[in-house]
Amino acid sequence: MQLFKPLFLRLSLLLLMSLCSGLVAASPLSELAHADPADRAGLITQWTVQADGPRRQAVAALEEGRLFTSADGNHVLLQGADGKLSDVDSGQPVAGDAASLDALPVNNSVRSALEAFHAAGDLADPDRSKRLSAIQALQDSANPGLLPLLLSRQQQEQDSQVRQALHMASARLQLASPDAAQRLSAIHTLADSADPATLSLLAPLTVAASEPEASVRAAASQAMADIKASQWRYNMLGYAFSGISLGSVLLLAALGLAITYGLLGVINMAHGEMLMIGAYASYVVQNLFRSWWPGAFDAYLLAALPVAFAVTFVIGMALERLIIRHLYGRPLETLLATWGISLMLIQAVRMLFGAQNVEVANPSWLSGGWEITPALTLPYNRLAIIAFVAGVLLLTWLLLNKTRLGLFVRAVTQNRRMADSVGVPTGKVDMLAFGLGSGIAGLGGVALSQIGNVGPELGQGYIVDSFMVVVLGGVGQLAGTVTGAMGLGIVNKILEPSLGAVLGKILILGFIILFIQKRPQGLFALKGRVLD
Amino acid sequence: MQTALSLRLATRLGPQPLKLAAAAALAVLLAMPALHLWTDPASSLHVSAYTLTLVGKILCYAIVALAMDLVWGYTGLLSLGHGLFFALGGYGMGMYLMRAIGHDGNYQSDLPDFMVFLDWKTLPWFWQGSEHLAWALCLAVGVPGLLALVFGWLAFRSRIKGVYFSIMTQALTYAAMLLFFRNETGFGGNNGFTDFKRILGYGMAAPGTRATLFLLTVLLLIAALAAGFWLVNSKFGRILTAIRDAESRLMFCGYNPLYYKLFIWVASAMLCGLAGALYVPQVGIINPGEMSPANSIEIAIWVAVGGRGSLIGPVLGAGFINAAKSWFTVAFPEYWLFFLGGLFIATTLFLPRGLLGLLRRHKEKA
Amino acid sequence: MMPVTTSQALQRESWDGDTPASGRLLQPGVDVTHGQILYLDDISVSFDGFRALNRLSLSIAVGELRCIIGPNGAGKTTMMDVITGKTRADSGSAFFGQTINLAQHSEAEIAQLGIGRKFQKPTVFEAMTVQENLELALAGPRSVWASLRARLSGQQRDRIDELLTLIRLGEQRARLAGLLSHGQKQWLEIGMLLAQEPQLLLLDEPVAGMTDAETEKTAELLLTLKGRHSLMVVEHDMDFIASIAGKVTVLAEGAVLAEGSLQQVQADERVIEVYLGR
Amino acid sequence: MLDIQELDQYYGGSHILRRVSLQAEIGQVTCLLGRNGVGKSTLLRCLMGQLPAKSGSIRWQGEDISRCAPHQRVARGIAYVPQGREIFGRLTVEENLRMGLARFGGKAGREIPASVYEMFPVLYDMRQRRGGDLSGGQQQQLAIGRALVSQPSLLVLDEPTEGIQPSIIKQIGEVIRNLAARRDMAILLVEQYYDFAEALADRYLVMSRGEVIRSGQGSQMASDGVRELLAI
Amino acid sequence: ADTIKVGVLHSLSGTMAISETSLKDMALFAIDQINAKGGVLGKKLEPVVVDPASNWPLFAEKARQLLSKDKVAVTFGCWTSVSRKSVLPVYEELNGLLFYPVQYEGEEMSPNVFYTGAAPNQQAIPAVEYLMSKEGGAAKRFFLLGTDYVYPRTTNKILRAFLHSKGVKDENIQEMYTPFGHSDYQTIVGNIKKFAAGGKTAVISTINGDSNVPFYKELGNQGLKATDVPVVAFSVGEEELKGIDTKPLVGHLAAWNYFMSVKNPVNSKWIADYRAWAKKKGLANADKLVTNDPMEATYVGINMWAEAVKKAGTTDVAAVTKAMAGIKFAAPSGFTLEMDPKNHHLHKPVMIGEIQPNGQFSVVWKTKTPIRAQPWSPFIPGNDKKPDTPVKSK
Ligand SMILES: Nc1ncnc2c1ncn2[C@@H]1O[C@H](COP(=O)(O)OP(=O)(O)OP(=O)(O)O)[C@@H](O)[C@H]1O
Ligand SMILES: Nc1ncnc2c1ncn2[C@@H]1O[C@H](COP(=O)(O)OP(=O)(O)OP(=O)(O)O)[C@@H](O)[C@H]1O
Ligand SMILES: NC(N)=O
Ligand SMILES: [Mg+2]
Ligand SMILES: [Mg+2]
Repeated sequence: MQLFKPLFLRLSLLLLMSLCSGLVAASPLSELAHADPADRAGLITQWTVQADGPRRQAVAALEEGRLFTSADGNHVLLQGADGKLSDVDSGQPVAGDAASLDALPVNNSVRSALEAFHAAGDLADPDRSKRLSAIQALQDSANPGLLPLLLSRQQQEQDSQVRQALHMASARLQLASPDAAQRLSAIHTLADSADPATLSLLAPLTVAASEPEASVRAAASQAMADIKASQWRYNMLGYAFSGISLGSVLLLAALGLAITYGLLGVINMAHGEMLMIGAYASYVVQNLFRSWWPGAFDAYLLAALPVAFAVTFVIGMALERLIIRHLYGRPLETLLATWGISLMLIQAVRMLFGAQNVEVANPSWLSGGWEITPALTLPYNRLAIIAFVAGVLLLTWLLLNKTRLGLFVRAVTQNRRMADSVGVPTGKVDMLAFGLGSGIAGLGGVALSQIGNVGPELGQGYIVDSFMVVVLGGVGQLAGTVTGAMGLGIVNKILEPSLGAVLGKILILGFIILFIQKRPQGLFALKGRVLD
Repeated sequence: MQTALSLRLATRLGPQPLKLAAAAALAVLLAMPALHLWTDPASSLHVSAYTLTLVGKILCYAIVALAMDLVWGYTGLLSLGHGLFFALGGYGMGMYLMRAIGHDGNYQSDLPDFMVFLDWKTLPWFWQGSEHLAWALCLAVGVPGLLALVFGWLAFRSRIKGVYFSIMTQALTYAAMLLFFRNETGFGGNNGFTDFKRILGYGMAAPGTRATLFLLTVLLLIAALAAGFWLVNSKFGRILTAIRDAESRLMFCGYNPLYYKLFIWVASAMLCGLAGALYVPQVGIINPGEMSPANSIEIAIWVAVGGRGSLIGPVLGAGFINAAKSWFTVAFPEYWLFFLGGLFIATTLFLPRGLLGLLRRHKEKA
Repeated sequence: MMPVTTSQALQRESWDGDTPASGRLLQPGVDVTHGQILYLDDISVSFDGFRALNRLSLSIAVGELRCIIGPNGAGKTTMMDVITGKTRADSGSAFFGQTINLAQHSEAEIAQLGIGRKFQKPTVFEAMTVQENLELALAGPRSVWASLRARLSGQQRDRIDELLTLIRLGEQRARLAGLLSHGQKQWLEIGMLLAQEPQLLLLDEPVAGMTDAETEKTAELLLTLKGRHSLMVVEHDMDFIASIAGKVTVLAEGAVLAEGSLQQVQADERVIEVYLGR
Repeated sequence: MLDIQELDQYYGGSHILRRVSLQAEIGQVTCLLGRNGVGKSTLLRCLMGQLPAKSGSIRWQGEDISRCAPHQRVARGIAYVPQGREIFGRLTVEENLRMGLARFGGKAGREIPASVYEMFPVLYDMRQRRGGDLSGGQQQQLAIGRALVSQPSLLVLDEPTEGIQPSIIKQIGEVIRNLAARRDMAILLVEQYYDFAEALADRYLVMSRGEVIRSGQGSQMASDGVRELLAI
Repeated sequence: ADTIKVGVLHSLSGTMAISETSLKDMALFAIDQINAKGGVLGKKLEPVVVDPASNWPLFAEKARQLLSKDKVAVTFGCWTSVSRKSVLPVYEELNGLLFYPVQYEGEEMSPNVFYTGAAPNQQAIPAVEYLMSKEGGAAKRFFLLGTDYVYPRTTNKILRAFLHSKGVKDENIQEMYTPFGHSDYQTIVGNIKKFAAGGKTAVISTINGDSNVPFYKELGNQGLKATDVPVVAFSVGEEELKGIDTKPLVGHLAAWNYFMSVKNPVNSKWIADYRAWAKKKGLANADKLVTNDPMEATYVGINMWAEAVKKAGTTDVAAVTKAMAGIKFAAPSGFTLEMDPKNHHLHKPVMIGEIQPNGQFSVVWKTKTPIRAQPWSPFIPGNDKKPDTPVKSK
């Protein structure tokens, strides 16, 4: 199919040219304006290699949305810099308001043609990264007319990486060369490609119907095998990454619970809502930045962290003071009361912010990803979450094991009355500990706002998983929580491609049920008499 | 221990005056189907189909709450997965009802509609025989029972208890929900089963069918209560409470808690299954949403609000909460979650022994 | 699930009735042809590398009342845990009679076989009344089915009354066990143990927290049991030991340090050194 | 000194303490005796604030502490060894001891005085083990150690010899005697073990059914017939 | 009674609240508007709002309550097909009247329901035709990704048959389903990338509800651009886009019968009136509220019903049903829509829009005139025998 494409393009170009030659005086602008919507992209592609001033202006007018269909639908109007409208053919000013007219649509095909159009100009740009992305864009547009341009740039290019990229891009075009030797050398070049799309370019060269030369066919098959092998390695890397990434999301959701449930013994069904409030805190901070410091917008997330922590910390303390305090020693009752709290928090948020999800934008430094190969991109937001989790984890660990508060918290959980009787202000400790667990959940919420939905029900989606993680790891065991989360994440991602998301998850739950058989108290269980 | 003590204190307070009220409630329930069938719709005594199905539904919930209380209130096993057994029972009945639609579905096929849109040509093996109500009822009771047996055996054998048990049951129902959400599983996916036409040849919407189903539900509730009373007042019941309060001590008395837990657990699951089987024809739909962890938590809440460790309590709780829910969602659609949430908090804070405790305290004072 | 060795007729036999040396001693199923009811052979138990029992060997004769003393942490409670199945030995074997390997039985089965235990920390069913505690402990079939049909017989009722008088909790019979004082719980647990009518009684510090007068009572009680039951008593109260003692075993660091009459061990330098003090 | 006046306490309907009055002087060992279930532990729990007293007053060094929370009483120098040990099972031995330092801030709150380990060497050997894994007697030693590290001026002990081997009981007896001899600490000891109590008591009180029925000088216990009072 | 009761049956809590809450608001707005003009038959409309809480059995219960207790003359409600299927028996049994405002899979035609959303031939099929056209990028491979329930399954079944008829082979079609609320699309987006390596690919998304947000975020972050692999969605409107940063998504598509961005006087006035009303009611963010296709369908439905009642002179279901046939209404989409005289479905224009950085869609293609609905898709075998008029199921 790919082989036909250039042919098809060439034919349509021919057709277009003959059409154009008919309309002797047609300016590029009116040519573009009157082109059939389906052909507009082709026209721009054709112009890519022969861009001149008027054509550039015409393209710019389309791109900037300054071309409108007139109200009667028969004319195309251009909006000048002064906002006035004029007919593209006659140049006559026309009365009317652009706001009520439909602009000529810039659809995907036009947009990619535009990209290539600009890229051709950028090939000589002094900025190396711009040159690289230009090559990428041109390679995607697969315009055979570009070959001479690419080859000549290859001669002039100083940077070896850019030269290599040009080499690859021209090799793709050379696959269609009538010269078998050239095809062969192109295949050898492409064998090193990390882009899986190369496979579909090579595929026609392996069958006799489209490739007469046997040696070329053999080379193409070999190249495909090479590419597949390298793809496999990237796949594995991808699985590992997404496993760890899912693991850290789970961990983030479970960490606060490891404190409120693992240590305080409060089955906190409102834990998810703390995540949710944390996420809404980032939403609010984001909006404040939008309206007050738009210049510093990218920093909003950093500001959201302390805010989310503070808000959930305070809410957590208040809940402890008002409700949970009265339920210590009645763990199962805490489940009911916190479930009630959770319902109320959800509804409160729904009434404050609406039932619909709210938009939380990734700051630009978290948008996009680190492209390892065209097939494998590690999104920045997920990378950031992994790092963030590590940080929060370290803090939590220090707090619990290296501070007196941590010691007191653990003592109070085990024997409240006695802790009081050795001099621990249990009320304060409970409050701080619950606030802390909630605060950590709030921090988690900030991170979750970067990868998923922010809506009143955000927390509900994490509650089962969080409990599973804490239980699998062993209640009260931070190391267990980490292992549990990472284990679940990675196993999940290994199973998902073959079984699908749902069956994989079911299998894991079944596996956990069986696993707990062997270690009823979790991965990192306490042993010994302590349990009686 | 604190809870165990107060629980026990709760159960020891005499339920005598409550019995009168219970008997009155029973009489009303038994009269309802008659009032539905034989009074003039315009008369103030008439019980509408709406009321009848609503109350019927709540009664099914009450049975579930009772089943839950046997394992939680008495045995100390907080199951966060009881909704699963209920739903499985419902699916068993639902299979029959789907088959009973016959050719009257959208596609006028032998197969249920959802199989048609999945392009299935034959009935999967586990649907065999579901055209017989008796077999469907066996499934409705047997499948939850079997699942409970296997899961319970695994869990109790390795002495999983307390929160571990709760979380595992939650995971179980969650896994089942995910499984049933898949269309390939063969139970209609997210849609579940609905649009039933008839049961044993009687139209689903016929007043007689409604009244009969309702009556059966009331009878099942009475039977369950009676069996429950007998169980918890036997030595078996005392062993259950001993398991709740000091399981390891019981072992050194020579009792193997495994079989006791398994017995009550399976019995409870089967009772739920039966309740589910009666629920589906009355509400007219069953889908995996019934298996969501939130539903199962709610069951626990009915029990807690009503008063755990007594038999009337859960029935009361299920009735009260669901009635309140039905009313609040109409009267204050936007605020009902606040009311509901506040109710849970208030009961746990101020009524540790549930509504029943409140009634009893009232009696004591009087 | 059926009790392994119980015979109803024999069980009904009251422990302080007038048929001496019958019943439990000759209970079918436990082979005591060599006169020993319990053998511990070369038992070791360690926790995270710490050896709580170190190649411990010990045996108890039928009808014997054996006192075990030894420093805190010597492994006395751990030994009882091994016998009752609560802790599994790393190596070595524990036999009940000649033939029953205790390692192959669960806690419940071991209790049904006829080994009863009183814990160091009194453990009773706190949410049940004193009387109900005794009822549950009362000897009888332990199956689910039996429990569904069980009715208290007149004989059993009498037995409970008897026990209540014995443990002086008659007035408290309808109180919840959780409301008893520490010492009262000790007594209740002893009562439950008796109700269970085991062949071998393991008592872990039965008089801790009792007044001297009560200690004497307990001693008397144990002496009446001796001969018809086999007993193993762990205590730190030397006066109490003196009032009941036949043979005394001293455990230290998980192994037998000395064995003999009370006078013998009290005179043993090593025992004085690690346990009695000077 | 400690001055308890006319304390009343109920569990539900039952009257457990009936107008109990008790004094404990600094530098003295005050022994409280009585049969099982007469309310000794209940009295101590009221003193610690674990159970709020229904009526009556508790004054410590002249200050009324009846309304204070337990940790506030600890802050005023009261330490408690409860019946049944109540150590923190999942904390290590060392952490348990550090819990005893809860009333101190800063460095003093972190460092465990070496003297405890001298008194109970086994605690040093097991300092990294979890408290719950210790044997009964070891736990009892830990509970006493935990109370002592808080350097109390009123030490309240509920049957501290329960489950402890004879040699260590002797040792504990000596410790108590020495502490009393320092003359900066009041010691309130509940004991069933008559000989032990008699050997230590400067003053004694006997309780029965929630009431103090006899009290006097420790040296006169035998002549006052206390042993008979405790008999059944 | 001096009012006419009108039921509003949309989830205000639970997972579907995200989408349905705005439909409730729209229904109340439309009712207020009609009342402001004097109501119908000289009576005011009185809305009865209930919350079935995204719980399908509760939908059935609430429907029964609306019909038998509140005795509403008509109900506007439901979003998901499963909720509609659960209330359908109730409406048929009690002979009520339901207006259903959301695009759906067809395969249904009840005399008690008016369908004001699109049938597959008014949305899905034209969208795929566009993708296959040169203008739409000439896609050769199709990745059908949906939420696992009847609407996506049936729609994809129809699309597969349609693609077959266009000569697309099965190896060039991949179908995949995720559960409601699924939120981890790492693996799936990775799969799409791999699939797309095999030739020009388009993704056809029937993901419903809030799964869309994580899906699109992952799409953006993994760098899958619309120019490479366009995604066309059938259940993503302006409301759903509010939760997403749309900059990386520019160019991905949606097919609907209305977009908020269409320029015509009816639409501008509608949006302005709605916002003014919302402001008066104190709704959050009133001046930034968006409109979308199901809201338009709700609005059209209510107005058509009011017209029909006037025409019939009664709210009686049979009479109103008869009067509905052929009723016309100048809709915000810029077209005058007509209720088909026979099949209870609207004639609707089809529009395809591309996502813009501001969260709106720009229309890149649309039909010249409204299209008649084919609830019984010809791509499902056996449907040619279906009657073109609604029949009550037995
Ligand atoms: N689970 C465990 N983990 C670690 N150490 C343990 C565990 N169980 C027991 N130990 C140790 O094993 C030793 C023996 O304990 P055991 O309770 O058997 O002593 P004991 O002889 O009963 O002492 P006491 O007279 O004080 O009751 C003690 O040192 C104890 O700390
Ligand atoms: N939580 C409680 N609720 C009700 N009654 C209780 C409670 N705790 C103890 N009692 C009762 O109070 C009385 C006094 O108990 P307390 O524990 O003070 O006795 P004691 O003198 O310390 O006895 P011992 O020597 O056995 O420790 C006992 O009769 C006991 O049954
Ligand atoms: N009809 C739908 N979107 O379910
Ligand atoms: Mg011991
Ligand atoms: Mg005491």
